[in-house]
Amino acid sequence: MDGIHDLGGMHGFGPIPIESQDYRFKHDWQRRAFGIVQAVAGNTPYVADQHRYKIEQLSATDYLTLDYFEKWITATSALLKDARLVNDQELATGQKEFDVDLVNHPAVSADDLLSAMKIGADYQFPTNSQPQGFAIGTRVRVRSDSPQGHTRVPRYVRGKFGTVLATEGVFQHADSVAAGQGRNPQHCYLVSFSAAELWGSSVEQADDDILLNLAESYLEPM
Amino acid sequence: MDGIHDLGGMHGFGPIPIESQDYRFKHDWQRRAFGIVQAVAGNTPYVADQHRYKIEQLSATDYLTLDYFEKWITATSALLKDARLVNDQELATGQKEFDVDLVNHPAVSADDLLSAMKIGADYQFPTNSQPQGFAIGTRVRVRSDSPQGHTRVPRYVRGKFGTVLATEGVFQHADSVAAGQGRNPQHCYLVSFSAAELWGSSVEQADDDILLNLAESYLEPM
Amino acid sequence: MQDNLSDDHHHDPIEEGAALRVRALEELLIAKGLVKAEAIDAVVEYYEKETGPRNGAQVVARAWCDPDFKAWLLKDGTAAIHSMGFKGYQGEHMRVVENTNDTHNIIVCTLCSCYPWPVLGLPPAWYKGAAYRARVVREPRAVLAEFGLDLPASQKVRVWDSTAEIRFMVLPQRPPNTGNLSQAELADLVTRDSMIGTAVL
Amino acid sequence: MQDNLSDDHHHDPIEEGAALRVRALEELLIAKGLVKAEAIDAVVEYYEKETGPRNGAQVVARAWCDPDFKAWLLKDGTAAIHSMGFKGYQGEHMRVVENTNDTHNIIVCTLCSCYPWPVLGLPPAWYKGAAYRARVVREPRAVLAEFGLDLPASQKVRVWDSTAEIRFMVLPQRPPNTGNLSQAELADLVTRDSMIGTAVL
Repeated sequence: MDGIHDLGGMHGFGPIPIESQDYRFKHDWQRRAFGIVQAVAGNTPYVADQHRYKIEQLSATDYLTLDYFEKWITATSALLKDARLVNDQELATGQKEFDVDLVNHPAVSADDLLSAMKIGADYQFPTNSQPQGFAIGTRVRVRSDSPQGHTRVPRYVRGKFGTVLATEGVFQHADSVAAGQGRNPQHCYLVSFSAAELWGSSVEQADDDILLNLAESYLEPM
Repeated sequence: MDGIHDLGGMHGFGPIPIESQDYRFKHDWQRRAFGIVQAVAGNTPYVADQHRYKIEQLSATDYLTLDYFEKWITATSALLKDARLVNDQELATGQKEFDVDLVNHPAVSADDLLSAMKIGADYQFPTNSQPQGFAIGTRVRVRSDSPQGHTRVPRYVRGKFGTVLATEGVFQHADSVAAGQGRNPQHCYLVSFSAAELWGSSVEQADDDILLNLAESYLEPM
Repeated sequence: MQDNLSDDHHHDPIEEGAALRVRALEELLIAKGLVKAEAIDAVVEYYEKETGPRNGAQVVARAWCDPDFKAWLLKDGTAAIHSMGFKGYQGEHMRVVENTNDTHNIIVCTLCSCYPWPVLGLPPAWYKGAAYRARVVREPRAVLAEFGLDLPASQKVRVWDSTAEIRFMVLPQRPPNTGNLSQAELADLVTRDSMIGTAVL
Repeated sequence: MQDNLSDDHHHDPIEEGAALRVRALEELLIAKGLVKAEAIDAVVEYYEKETGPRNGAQVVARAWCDPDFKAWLLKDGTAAIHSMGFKGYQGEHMRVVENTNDTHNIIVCTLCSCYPWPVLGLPPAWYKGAAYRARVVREPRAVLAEFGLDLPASQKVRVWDSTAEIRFMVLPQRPPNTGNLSQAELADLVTRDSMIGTAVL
């Protein structure tokens, strides 16, 4: 989705607020918001790309003005609602209106949550399980595809030419997972773009590089 | 400038508010705002691309939330300030603080303003005054240039391939004019892009076309 | 459509702020001698009452009735339209694009709100809004469907994005069973949206 | 850094709204049995106190002291970092990129806020904000200058945009005149920003 979240290369956002924003949590409610998002991810369940997609669907103004963790909570609330674990009325009041199936959606314990966080999420498949369409060193062009749904190709590389530097292995495909269309595993490449290719004559320094990890289906041969 | 104003192709803005926004002026202050912008353009002076550039420099949130004519007034106020015809204090209070040189900035009369509007602004130069780099039928690529300043290349055609359908003649160059760097006249082309080239496999109908007028310096040979 | 500050006060404090700001600016510029109130009056009246889609409708109706004019209009829109007296700011350079059974045209300005003022007047708010500008270059058929227009896949859509000094206007197809109408009667049938391309006749 | 609703009330009504909303959601989910308050406590404490840039600093210091480890780290960042126990969510797949006299690396996530949690903890707010994400891929040198870092044109900048499951971490250059320091002392020199690439040591 070519939404406001796709900020790479945009002008107009001013200086980096380094000093005023060198914090991870400024308010205790941000800590709680962070914790809630982690604690219900497993039993709802949802994965990061689904959570990201909900945030991407905020209005552009909300995206730019809401606190980061408020966006997280908004996305998590939407995912809980999609899973029919809460309803709008409950979210508005904080008052429980109906019971949920706790056998299939059990609250995670502190120990189990920490264990899960320390293990992480495995989205990888065996490297030889899918064909590798691009050899290292190949010149590729990023496809113009720009689906309405979640995708992990920033606009600023769309249609641009780059070079495959490495394959990272085979992973589930973010677009497919966020759309609820299965895992669609495919190779993920490390692709290098020259700054000159991305920004043309307005480039800051032509021979600087920008590197991205891009899935097989985002690329086409040059 | 790759700012929020460059909306072409973005997702997330919902349905067209056809019924609720089928008006030109909803409030009388919008009429006054429109009139002010026209009435001071000549004696400030400024041209459309300078006015557009001021609007583009609004914060993204202001751009998306302010009324259209409030953006116009904000831009005009900034241009008047740049010309040292008003200052911040005056703009804040509406109270005059200093006199201006009315010999060089005379208020336009109703008749003269209407005459000027009916004549229009001539930004064209003789067609043979500049070399025409691209023949009709030529395949071209839109350059990746994306300057910090005002430009008239939308992001959604950047790096894309199109076909020159016509030359429109020689015009002053918006980027140069808005940057205060002179008129830099050059050919302006009508360039056609297939929807498939712009939107890839997410295209609505592959053989639809999108056509833009693009200046010589925005294009490179394929 | 007229309202005033006290009206604004009742229904929309944001509008009130803008209204106060515009009033302050107008008063300031008048006090400084930079603007004359009657010039503002005149230009507003001109664009509200003397220009507008009735101008474009006359161009369209004449093209339907006069094959030579139509040929000229499609070949040199600027000269043909100016010859009818519809000229001036935002209409200095015109390209008229013809709808046919094979092709449907639609105009937009994705970067701001360029629009052919002398023939269509000032644009409606939706034309200047984010949704129309964002979507019509990507999914013109979905946008047209919201306007009640469902095009067959066999009809190609051409979207004209107004990125330079040239302004576009659509020449809609003449409605069926209008052979007995005068040029003036035909002009009455031509809507603003049919010349933007968000409607057919 | 702790505050509460009444504090919020005094300085920022927007914050108060978010705080009330989060409290309501937490109470709702607890009432429904979907979440345990102690699980929230535990995960917050873990990311605030047990992970963070001290982990990454240990990786860096070891790489400076142990050439074999450094070679492994650059060849297979995932295995080398996991071998030190720094693993888990947002650090499942790691690529470590080395700063040299010829090349300076810097990491970003333009689409959201991807960041290597097990080695660097949670990202600072500026890393997640619009200005950093918008600008660092286009004008990394201007951004670095705002961080107080002026790079020579002779040093190539490589910007790593975290668009998939792999998380990046910068291996900064070892500061001069540190030959006599222990690995633990070296780790104390390594800053978070040096591993993001917005600082050098």
